[in-house]
Amino acid sequence: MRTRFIVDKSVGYFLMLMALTSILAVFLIGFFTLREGLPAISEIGLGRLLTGSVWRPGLEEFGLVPMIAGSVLVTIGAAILGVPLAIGCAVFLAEIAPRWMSNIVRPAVELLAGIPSVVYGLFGMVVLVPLARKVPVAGNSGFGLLAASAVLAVMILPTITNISEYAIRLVPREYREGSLALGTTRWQTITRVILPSARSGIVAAIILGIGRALGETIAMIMVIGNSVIIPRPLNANPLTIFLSQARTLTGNIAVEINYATGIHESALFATGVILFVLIMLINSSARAIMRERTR
Amino acid sequence: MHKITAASILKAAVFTAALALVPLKSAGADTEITLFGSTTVQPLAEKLGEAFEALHSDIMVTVGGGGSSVGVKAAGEGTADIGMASREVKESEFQEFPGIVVHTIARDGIAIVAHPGVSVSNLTVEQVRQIFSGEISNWSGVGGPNQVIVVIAREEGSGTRAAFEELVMDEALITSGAILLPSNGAVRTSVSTTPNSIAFLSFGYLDPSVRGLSIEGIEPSVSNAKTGIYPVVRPLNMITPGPAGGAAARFLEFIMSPDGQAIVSSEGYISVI
Amino acid sequence: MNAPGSGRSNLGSRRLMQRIAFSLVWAAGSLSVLILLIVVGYIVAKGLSSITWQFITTPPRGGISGEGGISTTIVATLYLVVLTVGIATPLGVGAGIYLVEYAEAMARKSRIIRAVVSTARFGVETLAGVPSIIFGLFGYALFVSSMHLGFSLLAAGLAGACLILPVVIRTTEEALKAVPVSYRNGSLALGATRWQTTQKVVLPAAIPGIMTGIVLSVGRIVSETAIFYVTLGGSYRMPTSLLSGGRTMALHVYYLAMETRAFDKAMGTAAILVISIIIINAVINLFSRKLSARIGA
Amino acid sequence: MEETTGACRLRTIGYKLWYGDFCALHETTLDIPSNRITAIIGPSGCGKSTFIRTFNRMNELIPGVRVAGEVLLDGQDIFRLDVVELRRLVGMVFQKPNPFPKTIFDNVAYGPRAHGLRDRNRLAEIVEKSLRSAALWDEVKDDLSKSGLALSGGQQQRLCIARTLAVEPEVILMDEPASALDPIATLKIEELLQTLKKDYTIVIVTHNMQQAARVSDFTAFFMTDENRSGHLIEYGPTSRVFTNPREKTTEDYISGRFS
Repeated sequence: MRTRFIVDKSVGYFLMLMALTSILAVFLIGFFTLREGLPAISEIGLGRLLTGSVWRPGLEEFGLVPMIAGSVLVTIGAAILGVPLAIGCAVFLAEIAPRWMSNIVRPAVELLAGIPSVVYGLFGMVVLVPLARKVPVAGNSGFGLLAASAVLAVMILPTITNISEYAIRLVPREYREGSLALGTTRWQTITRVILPSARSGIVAAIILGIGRALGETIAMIMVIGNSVIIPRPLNANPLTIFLSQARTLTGNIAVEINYATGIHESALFATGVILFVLIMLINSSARAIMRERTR
Repeated sequence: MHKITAASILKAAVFTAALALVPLKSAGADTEITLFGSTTVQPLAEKLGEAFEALHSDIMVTVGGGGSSVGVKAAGEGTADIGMASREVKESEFQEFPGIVVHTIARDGIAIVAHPGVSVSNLTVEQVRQIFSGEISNWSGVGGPNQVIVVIAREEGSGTRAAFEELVMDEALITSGAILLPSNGAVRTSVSTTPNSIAFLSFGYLDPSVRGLSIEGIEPSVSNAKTGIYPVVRPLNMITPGPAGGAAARFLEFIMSPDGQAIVSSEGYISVI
Repeated sequence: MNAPGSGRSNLGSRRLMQRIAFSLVWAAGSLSVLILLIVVGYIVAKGLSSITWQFITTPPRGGISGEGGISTTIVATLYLVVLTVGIATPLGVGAGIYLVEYAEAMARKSRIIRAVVSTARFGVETLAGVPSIIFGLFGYALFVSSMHLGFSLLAAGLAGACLILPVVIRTTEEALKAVPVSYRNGSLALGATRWQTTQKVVLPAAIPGIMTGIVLSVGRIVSETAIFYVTLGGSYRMPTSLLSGGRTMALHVYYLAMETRAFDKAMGTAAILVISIIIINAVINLFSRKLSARIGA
Repeated sequence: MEETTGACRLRTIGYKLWYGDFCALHETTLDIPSNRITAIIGPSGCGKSTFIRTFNRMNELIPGVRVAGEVLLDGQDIFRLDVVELRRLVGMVFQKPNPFPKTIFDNVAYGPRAHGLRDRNRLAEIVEKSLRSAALWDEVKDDLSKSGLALSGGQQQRLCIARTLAVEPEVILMDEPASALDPIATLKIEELLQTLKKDYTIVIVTHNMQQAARVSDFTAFFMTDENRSGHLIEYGPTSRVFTNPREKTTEDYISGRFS
């Protein structure tokens, strides 16, 4: 009889160790990325890494501003294209779609999440880049923010749609009924009561989508051109900035890690550290918002 | 559904986990040669490996990419039997890994290539420098139509880029507006599909999908490189952690043999014998 | 009827507004399906012609000319699936069991354990958000370089296991939470210990859910490129041991697209990838239907 | 049926309702008089909530619901009316107080705003008038910008009543409006009903028979049959139904023989 309980207790502690492997992995990831990145951070200085606008490893110039600008711009582009679509999808699935239609849309969105990023990259390279090249602006190579944002918009759609739909479904039925009973249209109920009530969840969904966008690598290096420049408009029209090539933080790592040694390699790990910290901040703020909501 | 019990799942999981820990290294180091490094040398090494395997069915040659720097490092750290580099080994690398031995197995020209639709067919070294540094940004600057030049290059750390910079660019810098791609193949693919583009490319990758431009009137061809009149040529190196031994030594011997060098030539590189 | 808020006056415009808005929302829903059809349709249509039995069963060759088939990349992918799932499943299921079945009871007794539990939860949440290139960097620094495993299946598998660990933990948690409390109480009331209850009663009921997590992980590994791009070396030779390098199907698509002009073969490989993902998703749906049927019963 | 005095506002004729194949409500024919309080009583699951949700067509939100028969509002077929307009004319207060997560002011102004009223002064007037009518004004007039959710349960329910009044309906449906409240809050609501009936027709569902007897002018008694379908058993002036029921079942129910 006793042994059973001793077994039970030791199993509990053993399982607890297993539960700690995740935090161990997080710790190891942080530790090793930081350890490899530290020489660059101490030698170059975090300030110069973050504010330098020239990245020329051959000349020991390691400024990450072009990559930060690239990541931010491509994410903004993806958000402009993807967020309305994703939230539209979420509203559709949660409020409007008849059963047969949601039985089509929901698996489709799930499948969009499952498609490998290399396939999106390939599609972008073969279809979207030539399409973007058709925009008649001098210096437009097709590779650049536009094609990359379009690819990324599709890649973040499932994340934002799923979490937003969940948030909308969490809105108490009573709110919906209360609003409809006052003689509002369904659309008024959606915009005036349901979406405001689900707002924090939707904001969290968008933030998580942004986190996902910032972390995407392979599809980006296949379509964005990887030029180490701070993107700027190709002509007087400011929108042509999206035809500019760019490089993301993730792309910076992936493109160069295999060719880098010494301080250059360390600078790439430092890029990783910055990306890691950035995404941790983004994800934990999303979680904080969601937690706020459930309270 | 009840046939699958929790216990059996756990058992299977533990079994696979154990499996992961057992056969760390295959039968013996002598049956497999691993190479990592330069993507310029990689396809050549793959061809050489296939030929070598045909002669020695008990040996397997595994070739991975990574880039020249990885090649030197992999050899220096002993994570590969042979590292590959498409440039000279740097002084700093010899300092880090004093034991490494360098074998030059071939030489390679670097061609200046353009999209097939580009009408310009000859450039001077000075013009190439100006185009890649961004001083000339329109084909009209070198006698072509009024079209913006799309410069495509390899990323920093690439052996091809290092050799190109050393041989052509002098002190000038490649423009930061260049599209940067992580391999020769990617460069070739992009040049062939991007109108008005220009890039530099290893001879081994030349094919009709891109247009090879003459430099100072001299066509990028193996024969011109061999006679020394084509100006942009660099060594292709294989690096061993120390003096080569075992299967790796036999592979290197094969590469340096007439049969091996015949493959070097047929792949578009310059043989060293 | 002349009420201040009388709807009659603007009912028409409100109706019109709703009609326009609903059309847009319908369009959003349909567009997501359309995008899927275009991407999948394009890839499969372009790729189908190169998919033959020979394509699947012969190894790639010819370096940058991109000749041959994809057999070795299928094998490398399968090795990595077995390896990562083999590493992550016991850990993930164990962790999931702990967090659902044990954590609360144990945390009630001690403040240290409570801290441990919330740390573990934080770990799972954080790990789930780490972008794959960071797993790649980490794998490169720790397994490839520091541990001298080289570019190898083992190094890539260990890094890949970190990617799917939170997936397995979360789906296990979900599956266990879906098991009615009455099952547990019934067993505990008969004098069984928590572990006996978990083993005999809770786990069997949760198996479809746990399987969903495992299949989901398989999908993640099959799709993953960035991690393996920096840890696997990219050789397309048949892997012979855990220390061999290799090339997964997804990685092969990347190399074919970026380094060769064998776009047809890239499309063929991508089509096979997409079809496998569709099958994997179908399997997941099957499991979750089974799960909901069981819980419903 | 008999005895309904005054103008008839709502009328059902042979109304039936199904959830899928399950008939939840058998043929019901009933007249609801103007400016009176009509109580719907009966045991749980007898279809009384389903019945009053007919009048603002709330049942249509539930998938798989089918109806037959006629429902008339002032002689007009409600199924021919625009459902949005119908719901403005027929307001509803729910069992559980459900103010929106907005300020008190915005809760009350919600309906008029949705109907297109923008004028701030006019809105403020409506909000005050509605809150006064719901006997809540004196308690909240100083903090109209407080969240509606910060009020007590009884106040929340009166806020919901004010919100309903703000769109000036003709009929107010109340689905067990006091069942989630304490006795004092319940009393307040009951008093409020008596003042509201001067201007509105009120239909109230309750399972509290004392409450029905206290507040209502007419009472309809619903009961389930062996198939769990709802039937209207008896309908008439409250005083008569409670003191002199015509049906044995009604008598049994009222005297508490089952519930």
